[in-house]
Amino acid sequence: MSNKDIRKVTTHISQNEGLIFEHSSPGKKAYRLRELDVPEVNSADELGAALRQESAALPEVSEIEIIRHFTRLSTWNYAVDHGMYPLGSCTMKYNPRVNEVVARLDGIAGAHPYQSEQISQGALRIMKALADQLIEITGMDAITLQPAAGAHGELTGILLMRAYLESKGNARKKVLIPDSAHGTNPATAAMVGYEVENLRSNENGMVDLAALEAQMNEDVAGLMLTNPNTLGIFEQQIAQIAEILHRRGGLLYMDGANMNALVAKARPGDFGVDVMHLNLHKTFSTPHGGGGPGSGPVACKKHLEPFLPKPIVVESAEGKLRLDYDRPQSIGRVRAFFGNFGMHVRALAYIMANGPDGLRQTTEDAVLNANYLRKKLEGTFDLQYATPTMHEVVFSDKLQTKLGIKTGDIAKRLIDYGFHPYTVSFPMVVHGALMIEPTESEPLEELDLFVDAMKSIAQEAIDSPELIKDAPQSTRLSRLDETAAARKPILRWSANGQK
Amino acid sequence: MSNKDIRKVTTHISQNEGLIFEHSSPGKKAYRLRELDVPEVNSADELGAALRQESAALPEVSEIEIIRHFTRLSTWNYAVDHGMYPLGSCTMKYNPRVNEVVARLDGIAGAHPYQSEQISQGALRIMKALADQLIEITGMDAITLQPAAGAHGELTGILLMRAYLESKGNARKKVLIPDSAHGTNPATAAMVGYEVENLRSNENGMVDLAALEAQMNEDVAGLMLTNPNTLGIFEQQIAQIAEILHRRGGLLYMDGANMNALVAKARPGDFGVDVMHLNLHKTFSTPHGGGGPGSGPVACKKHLEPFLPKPIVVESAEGKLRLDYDRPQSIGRVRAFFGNFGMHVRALAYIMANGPDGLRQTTEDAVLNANYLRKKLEGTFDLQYATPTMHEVVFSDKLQTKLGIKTGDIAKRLIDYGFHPYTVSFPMVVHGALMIEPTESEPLEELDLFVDAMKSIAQEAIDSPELIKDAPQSTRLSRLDETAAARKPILRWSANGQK
Amino acid sequence: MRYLPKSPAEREHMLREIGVGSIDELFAPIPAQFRLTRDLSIPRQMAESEIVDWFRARAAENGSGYDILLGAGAYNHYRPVVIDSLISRGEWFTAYTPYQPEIAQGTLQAIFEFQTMVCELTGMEVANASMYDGSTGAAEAVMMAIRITGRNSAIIARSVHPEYREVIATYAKYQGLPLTEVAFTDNGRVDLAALDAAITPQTACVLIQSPNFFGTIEDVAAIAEVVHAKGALLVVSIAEALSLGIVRPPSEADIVSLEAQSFGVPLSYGGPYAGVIATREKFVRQIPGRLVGQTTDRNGKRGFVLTLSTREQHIRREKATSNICTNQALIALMANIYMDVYGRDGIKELAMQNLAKAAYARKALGAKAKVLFDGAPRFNEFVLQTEEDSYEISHRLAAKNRIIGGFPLRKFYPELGNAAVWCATELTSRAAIDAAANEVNPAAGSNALPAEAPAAAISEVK
Amino acid sequence: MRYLPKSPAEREHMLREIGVGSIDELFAPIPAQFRLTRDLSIPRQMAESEIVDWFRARAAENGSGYDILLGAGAYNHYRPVVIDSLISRGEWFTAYTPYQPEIAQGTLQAIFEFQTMVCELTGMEVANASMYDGSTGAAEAVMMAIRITGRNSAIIARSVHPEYREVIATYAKYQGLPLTEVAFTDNGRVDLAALDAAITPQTACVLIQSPNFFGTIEDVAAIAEVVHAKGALLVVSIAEALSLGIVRPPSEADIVSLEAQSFGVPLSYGGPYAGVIATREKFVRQIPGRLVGQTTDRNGKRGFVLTLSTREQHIRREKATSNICTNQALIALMANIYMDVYGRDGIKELAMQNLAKAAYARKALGAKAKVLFDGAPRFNEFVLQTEEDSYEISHRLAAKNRIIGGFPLRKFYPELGNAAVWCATELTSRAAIDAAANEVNPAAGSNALPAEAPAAAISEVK
Ligand SMILES: Cc1ncc(COP(=O)(O)O)c(C=O)c1O
Ligand SMILES: Cc1ncc(COP(=O)(O)O)c(C=O)c1O
Repeated sequence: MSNKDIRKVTTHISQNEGLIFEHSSPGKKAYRLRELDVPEVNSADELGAALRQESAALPEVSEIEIIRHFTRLSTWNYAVDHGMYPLGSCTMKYNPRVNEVVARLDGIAGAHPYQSEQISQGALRIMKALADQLIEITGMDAITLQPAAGAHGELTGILLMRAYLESKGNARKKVLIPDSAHGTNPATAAMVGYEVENLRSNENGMVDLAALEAQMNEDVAGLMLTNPNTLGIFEQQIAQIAEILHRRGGLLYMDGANMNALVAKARPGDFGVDVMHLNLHKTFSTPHGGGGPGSGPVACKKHLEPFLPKPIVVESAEGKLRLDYDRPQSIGRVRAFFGNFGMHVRALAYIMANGPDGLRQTTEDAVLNANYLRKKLEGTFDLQYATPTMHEVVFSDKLQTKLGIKTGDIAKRLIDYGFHPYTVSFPMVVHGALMIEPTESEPLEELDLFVDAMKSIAQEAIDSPELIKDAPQSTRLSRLDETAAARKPILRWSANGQK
Repeated sequence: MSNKDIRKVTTHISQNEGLIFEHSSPGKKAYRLRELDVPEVNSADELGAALRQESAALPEVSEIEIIRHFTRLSTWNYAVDHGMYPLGSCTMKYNPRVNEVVARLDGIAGAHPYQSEQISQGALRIMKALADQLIEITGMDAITLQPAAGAHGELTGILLMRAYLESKGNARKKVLIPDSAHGTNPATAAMVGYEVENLRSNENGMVDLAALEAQMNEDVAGLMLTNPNTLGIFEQQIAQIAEILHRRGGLLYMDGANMNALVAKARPGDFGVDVMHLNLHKTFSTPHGGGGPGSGPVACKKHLEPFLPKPIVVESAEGKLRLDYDRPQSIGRVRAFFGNFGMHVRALAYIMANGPDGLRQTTEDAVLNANYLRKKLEGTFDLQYATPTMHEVVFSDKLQTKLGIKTGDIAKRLIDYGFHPYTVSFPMVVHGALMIEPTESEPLEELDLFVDAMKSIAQEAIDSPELIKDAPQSTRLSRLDETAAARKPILRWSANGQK
Repeated sequence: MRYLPKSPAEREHMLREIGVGSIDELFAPIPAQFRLTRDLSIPRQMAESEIVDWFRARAAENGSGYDILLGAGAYNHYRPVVIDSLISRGEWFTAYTPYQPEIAQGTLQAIFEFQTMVCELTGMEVANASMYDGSTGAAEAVMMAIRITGRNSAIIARSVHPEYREVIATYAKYQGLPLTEVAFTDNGRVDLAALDAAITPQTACVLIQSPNFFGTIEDVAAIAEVVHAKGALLVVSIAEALSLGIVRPPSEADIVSLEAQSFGVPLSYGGPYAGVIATREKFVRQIPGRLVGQTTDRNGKRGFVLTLSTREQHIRREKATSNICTNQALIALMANIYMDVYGRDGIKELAMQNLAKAAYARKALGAKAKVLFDGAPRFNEFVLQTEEDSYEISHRLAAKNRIIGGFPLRKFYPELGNAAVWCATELTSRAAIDAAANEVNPAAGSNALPAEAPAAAISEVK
Repeated sequence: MRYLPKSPAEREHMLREIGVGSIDELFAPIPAQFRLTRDLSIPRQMAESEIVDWFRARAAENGSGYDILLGAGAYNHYRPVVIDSLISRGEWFTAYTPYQPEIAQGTLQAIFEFQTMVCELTGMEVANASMYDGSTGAAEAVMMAIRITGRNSAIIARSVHPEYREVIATYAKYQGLPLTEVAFTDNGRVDLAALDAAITPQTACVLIQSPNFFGTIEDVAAIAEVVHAKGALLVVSIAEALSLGIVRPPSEADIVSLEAQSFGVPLSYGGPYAGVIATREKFVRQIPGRLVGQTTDRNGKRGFVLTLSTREQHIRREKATSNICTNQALIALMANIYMDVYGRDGIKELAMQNLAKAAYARKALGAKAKVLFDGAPRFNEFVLQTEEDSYEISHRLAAKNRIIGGFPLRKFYPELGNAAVWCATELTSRAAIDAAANEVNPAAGSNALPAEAPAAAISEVK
């Protein structure tokens, strides 16, 4: 194995660790309860037939074993804290530590969602402040913080569209979705009872206006558009797109997953968007957590406001905040309580840390980083669209496929080079996509290492393709058999099972 | 490299990382100051000639670079949280997380050492509670929490001895120290102006009573004894030892580094010790922190109490606490303020979590673990003394030296097997010592892996000694050249220097 | 800006390399009229210490240190400190969904463990990685039942958390899925006869909650019998996961939707929490969300991967089982750690303590006002009916005793009059319960419950 | 016990393997009469939540949220949150001294960086890994000077922190090292003439502090000239490390002993803090404590190791440069991170803010009482002489304004009458200073300082 060009990583010892169940032994404990200050009760008397007969076979371990277990496991993960994590569309930016601190303050982390408004003014103020600032950032008129993630925001947004159209007398049947869209878009439309109609891209990787004109009609509720789209391309004809939709009574939904390209530089509310969601876990720095929690606020224009989920935080003249449930046209709730409040706290802390100038510089750096990578890597990798891109760039594996190397292989080889791979094979409009989003959080040094790694892999594709096909070779485990996993799924551990 | 027997670790990618200075670029920042709410001043006017002309060349980096830097660096360290850390004499036990939480509570971490006693009652209570409980645990009469570590405790303790003897009219000239003692013991005696006289061990690895009788005289201030000693052996003739010393007006100092073998099972105050130190960072679970902070309280008998450093926390009849500085015979201060208070907090939390039964079980498990290892490894490694051992066991490399393999080599090979090595070449009374202290924190599973690793290495010494001499091979760096480091020391980074 | 790792010189260098004269050129694709030429009107950049101060001030407005006698879907349990200590490692919280298993085995193995524990607790055979929360999980469970059965309506017990019911209604409304409600009886349980009558051949599922919103434990077996007899599925929603430590698991259910908040997740004014859906193996291909499965690498070593992803939106798009993508992984990790801390015995003992506290509270408050729904077992909640308005009582308790009282039911169950659902957990002190008892009906005089067990003697450390 | 990873069955198994019948047999080496046969009389085992509650109660007794106008060797600076976030990784805080460099490069590299930064700040050529604190560091520096010069007495300025002087005295007393004190003049600085007179051929070193205990910055160059002229060494102790951001480094010193507490270390009622000794390269073999040096591995890769350990106790035993073993590594790591956060410009700007706050405070309080030692520059502390007893003022301030006032000097400097040393840092608000000014001499009426600069408008986030 010739890894002389690998400058970013070295191999080092890494602890093995079994499943936590495999450490269990009867009588080990990691807890001690307080002494009971009330009389004990007889559980059989209390519960009768509802008494549990057999204890759940949870592991029996001590505290140090728990610490070691999750410490060891953690060291097997790659993370933003380790280095560049250029998953396109995911905006893997730095997660500021002060966010974590303020979200854990007693009066914040310990607040019960049903405690009275009198003693919830702090929580309500946080939600109100965040709502106000997100409205200013998006240029929209109103917002709900209730959705728990991007897809949940989409659901909420399309429900708003539907409710609005119904109030106009016709919910319509279809939603148009570009072929470059994220899978959550069609899945969402379907959940709201809409048929999905594909809208093709033009040769510049943008919405094909003629196709849109042709497909837009009274059956179409609207268009779900990501802008910049998943190719990283700003839809330059956004005004015309909105106009076509609006002219025929449709609405423009914007998937705001890519707002990291726009914050403080352009506002969807200014370019015709009716309703959109934000991903606080992308643009606003709340951590991805290995797959959540996120938060997907939905902002809309005045005409959709009556339909927002309830409750909404409102402020009295004297500055007292309360929850307004009296919203007769509301689509109802999309989640119990008020959404992922802890993420609201973090997103607000991020906005406060940045201010207007910081947010602008952030967006500029995100776009700068992506364009730097594009410039350095074009030629080495095929660029399907010549159109300028914003915060991410999508290459194709066209040049490498000829050598038998696919985007997924290159991704695995990047692991050996010390990077988390880009997003693989998405968007589907690009052949074997390599979707790269560095975000603003990458130093020049890290970008240059990435460029070197990618170029080096491209060279390996020519010189020693087997290196790539056997990648990764420097990890604890080699490539995993996903087919076998799906063929005969083993989804839980069992004592007398597999080891 | 035949590593088939290595079950505890695998290699995995590990991020490279330069010195923080190597990331510096002018204008990068990780801070933002508050706006000044008072008039700015002209620093030249304020400071005149005292104004600094050239800024200190501290690195200029952003917050994410700091997070990545110290995260990456951290992953190069082995730690208790990774696995067994059997450094003999160091008591690398579990560091409970609740200790860290309570030490960081605002009113505790934010307390100024000179705030008035009225608003320091909580801090004083913590010190008083810890003092009381350590007195009960040691069986001594009085204590100071001021010393910052074990060696600092030794210094304090020997100063107490000296002050006491001086008060009796003769400070005496020498301190006896067994050949098995830790280096801090003689270094300490020297710092207090005593000559060090070596006391040899008998064939059982204990103090040679006859030698003690012979060496003890009116010139000898006392004996610094570690008990159990650094061989893990309890000095069975401790009563006689104390008697010999006391009979001739000397004092018995106990180095309490090995109290993990005794807590709740035997008390130094009961077996004749006059003064001793504790290592809160060993026995009482405060973290070692990569080399401190520790805390080294010194407990003593009544006759030494007047000489303790000042201040001492005292309690009034109404339960109000205050600092007593009025101690005319005190040796004075050994440290500003009140010692490593944050470590007092942690040690107290540990004692509270354990209670009498927990502490006893802890000690029993520590001794059980060490004896289990001894049993499993004797035969494979040479045991210089047949005497039973307590919380640690010291083998020698006698069997392996014949094959050209030394304790230091075995230690390096253990790293490949996924363990932190034992303490190498100490105590000096054992030829090529392998000093192993598992502590109570090791599960049986981890002990068995250690035994297998040690046996496997012993076999390698026979079959393939080069494996051992080239170890470690699975780490980021191979063996480091310590000779070169000392020959031409490079003790700081410089911009136009070495890279 | 302190998070940005670039110096001015580096920015200049990069622009030169790209071949543009200024950063503005990179924003040229945005039509000029849409480019923002002013500062956003948001607060200026703040120092870290200012941010901390601002949130501390908000936290203080929320008031902390109250005794909480309120549950209603969000439970105040002690959170072992190891949870935050562990999840604060960047390797956990700054990683993405484990798409690249070779460098995400930590997350994958942890989810696999979580799935196992949820199966153990609920008596189900498979569980997913997580859903947003209990309310959306319940809605997704209903949709799952619809997919499985091919039927298109659902019955929801009126004793299910009202906000869960609202969420289900929102999800169902625009998909043309009729929902009907089934009532509860005098003992707070689902009215079996009414249920039997309500199920039609179009009923895909019946969704109940146990312990239900009143704290009453449903007779799951009996309900299952009725439901299954009509070919419908039974979905059991569980908002108080800790109940499973001592309460019979709903093994007769077809789908269980669990809210895991009780397992070490901060109340955090309602979120983030974590839902999870568990079901029978035969339904696994209809489950929404992520699933982690065991497999091997090329050398035969055990490893874990995301699996059965053909159910999911990124593969199946509009035909996916759900649109869910980001879920609540880090919260599921908290729950995993929590279950490890308590383990087999601890979870039971802890549940026993909740049972005892709630029994005491029921007696203490019941001596002053009327406890509803006697006649069926409860876990750590119960309903108290008072003369006085429930909100008044809560306000008085908060102001006078720094106690957060029960959840007033009037808004959702006007038929119950002045009633509220109260909760006692292991963190509820006897003193707080006694104080609350004295306030729920001051006219009745001071609490007269005999002190059967003396307050446990917590050794004074001094 | 929840920290112990053994089940009863495992303990039995191990005893069997060892070949003993019971655990007691393993304790047989302890003579029977010394074996404890009772429980220790300490509080019973407590639940984690009880421990947290107990310490919260203690924390509350200490009172938090006070404005601190007190320094005197322990400074209240803002601690960037990344510090605790990073040092809380087990890899940092649960590791030992880096004896095995191949698995301790993290700790070693961090110390190497710390040594470099300390050199940069102090103007010295080498620095060690850390000492216990500033007071013991000062004592060790004196002993180091004695070893270097072969002389055996030392002169300590009276303006050095009184507790540091006490520590030095304790260290020196029993080694027969005579110490003498040198006075300060009207401007608070060392009396140069007196110093010149005091130095004898047996004077190994002169130890001063700058800024000294009164906050006054010494004229290090002038002092160095006097000291060096007599062949003695100059040791400079620095208790307020942040001063180095704006104050000329003591480059003329031979040894600098720095207390690094200001650099991100919590006040924590006096410790743990971290001292560090820096000196010239030629004296490196006399430095106490750990040193990390750069080297290479067998493949020529850069790495770091503990070095020059022949100075240390574990090799040199009674001939070692010091008995120090465990030092304050984790605290030095905090300081390293702190210096990275502020960096070249930040440390200066932050020092400027301290300068401005203290200047304001000096004016505000000076309008009501007498500021001593005018005529020499100060950093963030100054001495205020009042009519009223300093303790009375402090008590009133604490009770009435939740302000912690200056350190009363009477105990150590009776000659100064009712004087106290006050401190203002970047965390001291103008409002607190104004409030304090109004209290130091209530008779003088309300503060009349004109509001030259308006209080900075912190954007209201609402
Ligand atoms: C373009 C786009 N839309 C929607 C989503 C879904 O967001 P979430 O994962 O928060 O549900 C994603 C997430 O990756 C996305 O990239
Ligand atoms: C036996 C013994 N004595 C003394 C010490 C010194 O303790 P410290 O490092 O806390 O100064 C040690 C530390 O390793 C030791 O093992």
